[in-house]
Amino acid sequence: MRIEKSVIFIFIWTLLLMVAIPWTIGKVSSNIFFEWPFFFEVAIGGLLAGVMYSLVALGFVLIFKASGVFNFAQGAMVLFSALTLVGLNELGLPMWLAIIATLAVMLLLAVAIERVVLRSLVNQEHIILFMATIGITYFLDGFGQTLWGSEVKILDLGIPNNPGLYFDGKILINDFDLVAALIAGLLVIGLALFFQYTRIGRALRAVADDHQAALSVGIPLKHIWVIVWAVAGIVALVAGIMWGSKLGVQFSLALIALKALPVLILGGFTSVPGAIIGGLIIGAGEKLAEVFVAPLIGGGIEDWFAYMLALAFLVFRPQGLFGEKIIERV
Amino acid sequence: MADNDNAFLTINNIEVIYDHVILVLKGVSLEVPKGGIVALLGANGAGKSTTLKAISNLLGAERGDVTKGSIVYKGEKVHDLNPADLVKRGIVQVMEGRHCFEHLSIEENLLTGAYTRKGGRKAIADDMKLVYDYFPRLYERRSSQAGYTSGGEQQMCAIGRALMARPDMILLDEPSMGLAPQLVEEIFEIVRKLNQNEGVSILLAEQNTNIALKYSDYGYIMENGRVVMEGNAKELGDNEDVKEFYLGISTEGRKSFRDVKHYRRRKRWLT
Amino acid sequence: MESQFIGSLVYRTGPYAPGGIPWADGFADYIELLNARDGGINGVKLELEECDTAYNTDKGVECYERLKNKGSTGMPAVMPLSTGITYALLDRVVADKIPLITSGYGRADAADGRVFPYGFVPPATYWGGADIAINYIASQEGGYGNLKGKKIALVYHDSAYGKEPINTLKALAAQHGYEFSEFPVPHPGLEQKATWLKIGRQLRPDYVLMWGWGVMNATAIKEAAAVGFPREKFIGVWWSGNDADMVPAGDAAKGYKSLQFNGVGSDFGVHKQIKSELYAKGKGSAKSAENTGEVAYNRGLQSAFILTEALRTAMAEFGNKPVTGEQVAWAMDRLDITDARLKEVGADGLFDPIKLSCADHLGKGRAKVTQWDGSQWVAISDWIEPNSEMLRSMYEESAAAYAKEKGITPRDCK
Amino acid sequence: MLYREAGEFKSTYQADQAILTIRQDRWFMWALLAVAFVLIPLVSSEYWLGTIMLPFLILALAALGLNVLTGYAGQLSLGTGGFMATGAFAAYKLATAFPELNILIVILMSGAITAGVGLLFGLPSLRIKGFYLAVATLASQFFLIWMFNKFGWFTNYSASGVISAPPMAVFGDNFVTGPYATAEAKYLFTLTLVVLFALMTKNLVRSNIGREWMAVRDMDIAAEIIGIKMLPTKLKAFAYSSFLCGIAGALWAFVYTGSVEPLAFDVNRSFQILFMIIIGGLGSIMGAFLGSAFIVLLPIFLSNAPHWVGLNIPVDLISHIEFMVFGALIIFFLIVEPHGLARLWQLLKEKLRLWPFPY
Amino acid sequence: MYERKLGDVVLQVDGISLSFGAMRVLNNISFNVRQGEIRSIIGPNGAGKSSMLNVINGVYHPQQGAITYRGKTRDLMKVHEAAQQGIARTFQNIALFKGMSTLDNIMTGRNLKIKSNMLQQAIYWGKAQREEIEHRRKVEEIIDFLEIQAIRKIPVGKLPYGMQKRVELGRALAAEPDLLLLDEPMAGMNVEEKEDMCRFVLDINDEFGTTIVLIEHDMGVVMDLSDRVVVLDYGLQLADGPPDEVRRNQAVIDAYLGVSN
Ligand SMILES: Nc1ncnc2c1ncn2[C@@H]1O[C@H](COP(=O)(O)OP(=O)(O)OP(=O)(O)O)[C@@H](O)[C@H]1O
Ligand SMILES: Nc1ncnc2c1ncn2[C@@H]1O[C@H](COP(=O)(O)OP(=O)(O)OP(=O)(O)O)[C@@H](O)[C@H]1O
Ligand SMILES: [Mg+2]
Ligand SMILES: [Mg+2]
Repeated sequence: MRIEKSVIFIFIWTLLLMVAIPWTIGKVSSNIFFEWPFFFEVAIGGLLAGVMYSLVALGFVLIFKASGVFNFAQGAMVLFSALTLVGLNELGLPMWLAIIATLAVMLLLAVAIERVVLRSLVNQEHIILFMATIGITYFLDGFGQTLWGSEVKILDLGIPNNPGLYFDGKILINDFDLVAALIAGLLVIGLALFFQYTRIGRALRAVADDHQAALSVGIPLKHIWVIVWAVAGIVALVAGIMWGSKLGVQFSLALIALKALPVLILGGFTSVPGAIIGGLIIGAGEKLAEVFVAPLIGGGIEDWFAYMLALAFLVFRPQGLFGEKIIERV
Repeated sequence: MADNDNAFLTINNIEVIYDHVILVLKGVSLEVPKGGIVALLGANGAGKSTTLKAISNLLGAERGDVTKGSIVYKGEKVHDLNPADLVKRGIVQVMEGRHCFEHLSIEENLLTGAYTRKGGRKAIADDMKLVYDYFPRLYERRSSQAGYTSGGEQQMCAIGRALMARPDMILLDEPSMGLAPQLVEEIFEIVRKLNQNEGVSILLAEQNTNIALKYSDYGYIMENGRVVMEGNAKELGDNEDVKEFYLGISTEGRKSFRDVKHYRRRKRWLT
Repeated sequence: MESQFIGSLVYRTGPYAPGGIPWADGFADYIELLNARDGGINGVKLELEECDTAYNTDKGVECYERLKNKGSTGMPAVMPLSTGITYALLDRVVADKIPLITSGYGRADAADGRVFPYGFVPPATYWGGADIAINYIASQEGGYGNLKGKKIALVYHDSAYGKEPINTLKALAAQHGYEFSEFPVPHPGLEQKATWLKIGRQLRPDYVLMWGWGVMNATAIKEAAAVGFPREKFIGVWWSGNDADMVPAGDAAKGYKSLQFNGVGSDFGVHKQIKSELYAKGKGSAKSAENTGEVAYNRGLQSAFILTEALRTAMAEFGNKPVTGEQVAWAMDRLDITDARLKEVGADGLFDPIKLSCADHLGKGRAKVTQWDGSQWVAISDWIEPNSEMLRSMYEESAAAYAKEKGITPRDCK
Repeated sequence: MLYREAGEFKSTYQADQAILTIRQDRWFMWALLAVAFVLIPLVSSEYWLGTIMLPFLILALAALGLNVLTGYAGQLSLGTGGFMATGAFAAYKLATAFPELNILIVILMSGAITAGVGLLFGLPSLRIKGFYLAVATLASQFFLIWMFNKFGWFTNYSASGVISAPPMAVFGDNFVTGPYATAEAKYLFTLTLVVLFALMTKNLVRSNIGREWMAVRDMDIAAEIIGIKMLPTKLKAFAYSSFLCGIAGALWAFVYTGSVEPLAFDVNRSFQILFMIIIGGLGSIMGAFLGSAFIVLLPIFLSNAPHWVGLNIPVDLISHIEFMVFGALIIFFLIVEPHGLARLWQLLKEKLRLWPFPY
Repeated sequence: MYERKLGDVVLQVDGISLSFGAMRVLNNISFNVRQGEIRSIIGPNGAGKSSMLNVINGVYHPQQGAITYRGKTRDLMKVHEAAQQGIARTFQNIALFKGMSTLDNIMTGRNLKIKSNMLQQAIYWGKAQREEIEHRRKVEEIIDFLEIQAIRKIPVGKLPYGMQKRVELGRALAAEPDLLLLDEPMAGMNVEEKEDMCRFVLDINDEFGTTIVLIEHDMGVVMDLSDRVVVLDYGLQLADGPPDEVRRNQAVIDAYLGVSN
């Protein structure tokens, strides 16, 4: 990956502002409590929370990269995979077997989506494909709940969730978040390698540019799509496991997609590393804002702040930090 | 052309409909012999591109459908095969209007052309060198994003990309469009070379009738979704009507574009 | 004999289904119990129809309109089970003359029956709930006098519902001298790290109250654990005290407290009857008889109980046949659920007695404090009565403002 | 041939530029209007008028607004809910601050205020495009809802943050809001507004500004080269679109539900309206109505259907099946015709024109 | 050959250099265009011809050099300003508005001439309607002129390539430009269609006195039509002069024409 100068520039500015604004407000306003250890605690907490968003954003990136489809169903896939996993586990399958079985289910799902939906909509405009994924969302939400019910289910993989004190007990970090960050990191490295070192990676980008031309050079769209949707399904399962052990497996899991969207546009729709960097910036940014800025204006600003932050980045780089440049020419 | 045993590709009386309502091809039959170069001529909107897309099965992507007739390639009906399988079997199409992958660099574009190839990195690298030899301009621009290259460069890229698949048969849709005169000749020379050295069969839709007839063995003239005339390239080139309407040579020889009469209407074989 | 139609707006699907399912089961089971055991009320069979709102206001309105004219007399009362739907129905029920019964949610000022002839809020309101929570904290600290200088925080769902207790808590803060701070959590509340770092690491309050909903509850409890805030000092309103919210929080929920306007567990007569009349015969609504003790289930029972008692009262006046909404409203104005009556149905200790009047649409408004012991709720206090005097004037003030805005002339309750 | 345009010659450009150039279409439209204004109020129950037709019309208006922005001007937006909320709260503030204002004026003014807000949030569209813009417009969605929720001024400091419409009449005591408004009055009032705005929108899109919008949508750089200024053109689209959405929001809060909290206009509302225009047909006036009908009516139909045929299925199962069928139908219609129901309707007409020949 | 009298210089291109990153696309290019002439730009693929047009109508901003149009040396120009100054163009890769009909596409060409405001258009009465009809009349003239009556109401996306090129020309004409830039208007056409197109170009030039800058790869067309030809070769200016002179220029033959011409 070649990193442009402007990206580094924006990056440094972001870091500076993230430190400077809370610090200034802390100095100026008596309402706001600013202390370095606390600042770092919030920042680290934010970074780790951001990684959790990245997990979901990654699924979006994969599918967008491969077909130019904005997959609205990613949230539903997270829910569906988690429901299936817990449901199978409750049926008596040991956890490891349930995970394997769920992977198989996600693969089947990918095949079905390709067969039924994508194949018939080759070469359509992106917005149409987007709408089709909305159809998939409704279907999956209904299907998952018909199969497994709407009650809350517990998903416990035994990931520790204890407050740990670090740096002489000054900074509190949650073990669970560290585990999540580790997993997300591994996932990103794996996916980045997959895209970099296989010819599929290149083919995916070709498909995203022009379905018809991709067909004409012999790229088997259907295989590609099955692969990508299956990988996105796996990523959804990982996200489902992490978020599910945090929140319990319930319908609300589908809503985390909304937290992943700002991450997605900030990082760029087409970039795997972008999803992580975006997650880190959004996570840290929104937490710092909520803690150090929000009390001045009433609180609860996290959600729109994340979007506004992403918007601010887009004004400088309309394709996101690492997204592919939008080509416009006559 | 009479029934031919070494017919490589036979199209039998196909009908094509877009959007379930718009009938575009109304019974087109044609044949490409093994190792032949066949030209498909005709005015704008005659259905040349549609015919080519029907063969390579790219119609589906435009909501078009072959509703009647058959397409036989190497003795096998290929109507139901998807485009990727067709490429594997050796038919590759260069689409009209360039269709490069604009976010990929020229070199990456060429590499995607080799997607179905099994030969290993070495063979691909050799072919790439060959393409660059044909089009030195592409070599200069190899790391630019295709979306930012000039119209002619994109056209070269599209043709080069198709060559990377090592096809047995190429469907060329208006290869000369937007290319400099020198390059047009070169491209047709390349086509001829491929044909002669590697036995690649070629079906060519072209507006530049002059050069198309010069390089092909046989030609079909289409109008309004039907084939209205066919014959050896030589014969076609000598036909008075073809001369006047497709080659722009009237009995008095070539006229200046400045002197074209107003209100002269084209003769129609069909009305 | 014609049967009495009962329409029930439930949410067995959607993001809040985990809390909605037990309520709907409790409601349906109680109605079925009456049918199975007594053949309905006074010989009038009860016919229940559910409509799923998915906690969505649009759907709720559609459900209401769909059900309101069903049966021979229409829907006798509506319990929308959502603040949004409640607000959307406020005007409609007046025109349709159907009582709107919101138990433990909706507009607190509907306690003033003069302005809200068709609005009823027994057995408790949020404002009362806030007062009860402070009352409980005071008792823990050894009296209201010790509240001075204490820090009490409120974590709330940033919506109409979540904002309800704020005014009360502020008024009480002014009165008792505790420091009050608010922490809104944007809907749906999947992520609360920043909020809890502020609370647990910066403010470090003595008590935290919660007006949360759905997935927000479990997340809050987990985050409280993550910053090491003691769960014993963390008290939620009844909607933050469902079994379904504690389950995903796991160990972190142990010690967490919650207000409830009904008793907990299934050791009551009414449960025994439900088990023997319904579940033993394979007729219950819930997945299994074990689910019958969940607090949300008991709340459903209670709602059904209040409604059927009102039906009884109405029939006593208008005859033993299906009654209309208007007649039920008349009955609600005179609803009197006594201790004796509760004993009779096997619900003493499960529900609090309720006595309503034309002007008072609330009753005593009492609630208990319960604590999660890791697997179930345990009551740790008796019924606590809120400061009725202060609240009454707040209700009336707010109702008057509403009447002014809407151009309503309050009815005379003399 | 059941349907044809042959034999109808237009001798003036005016006739050729009429909205419906084919006689059958004109008849059809008049008949439709007659049904809408006369027949439906006569025969429909209160449930149909007040619970189905009203939200259908109001959401169709919002969809019309979004269709101008997304379907015609090509600016994908997910801020519709926020703009509807703006309309609702503006109407509330106006109606309570100036009780003597007529409801029509209140509604139009709230539309105008929303147009101003829309203008502001349209600014980033100059640089940001496509799905990036869609997600970026969520910023306005979340921000506006947060703002109305947070600042008591918008709700006249009501404790709960819920606004409710005072009773208001168009003239005399023809109440269209509040408890004494009849379903018929509400319906006819809304219908009139919606029809007028649909006509106005049609006029806009067939005039110069509409062509400019479409030009920007289809190829912005070429549009710019032929002299269309990006900023004013896009901003006009944002303003007009939010104008309509604002009015729809005001109608929703005042005429339909009578009282709302900001969450009634949350992001799901934005998605809902976007679905409508995609299913109905991007860049089509009729599409907004068809889409709204699809999204509003279908779920109601699906949840009622088992009852009608006498099946007794538990409500949760009905809901789940409803979701599945709804999703499947969306996919089905897209596969049949990706360009929406409006296009499907057109194709049907084309088939009729050729009938009885297949093509 | 015609002897045509050329008017004053309307457009002066002075030492233009344009690069994208390290890539030099135009290198010190200077030429002028006179009133009423047909000026061609030719050169191999990637020579920078289209880029030159983009510079002239303000899409690309050159790093060096100046452009003087109608006696005014322009500053950095916004894209939409070219149309206001009477410069219209067609594009190499067709840039029509795909979702709109032929009629609407051509009508957009008149956008600068429409004065009614949004409210009037919304009501569609009085001024807006009058204007609409008046411009429609003008557009119909163009449609007649280009002989595309039959496709008036068809969405341009469905038209065959050649027709689209014609519609694009119509859109440019609708603006009644003083200077018309045509980027390969005859690519992908057969001889007969080229003849039609040539006739249109000549008529536009004759009847309206429109100055035309033409890029074309068909040497027959270029040599027959143009008054003067400038030849670019990978950013360099190779030759500039009347067609006959250019045709004989050895450098041009080597770089571009090849032997057969
Ligand atoms: N996707 C489509 N939908 C509907 N009609 C189409 C579609 N594609 C092409 N057509 C129509 O089919 C006819 C034949 O088009 P085709 O592109 O095959 O012509 P062509 O001979 O290749 O012309 P050209 O020389 O201009 O490329 C045209 O009339 C065109 O309008
Ligand atoms: N926006 C851009 N960014 C980067 N490179 C560009 C850009 N525009 C043009 N170029 C490059 O400039 C060179 C000249 O392009 P241009 O389109 O002007 O060529 P042309 O002379 O029109 O060629 P053709 O006859 O093939 O159309 C090409 O090599 C192209 O890749
Ligand atoms: Mg073609
Ligand atoms: Mg060019």
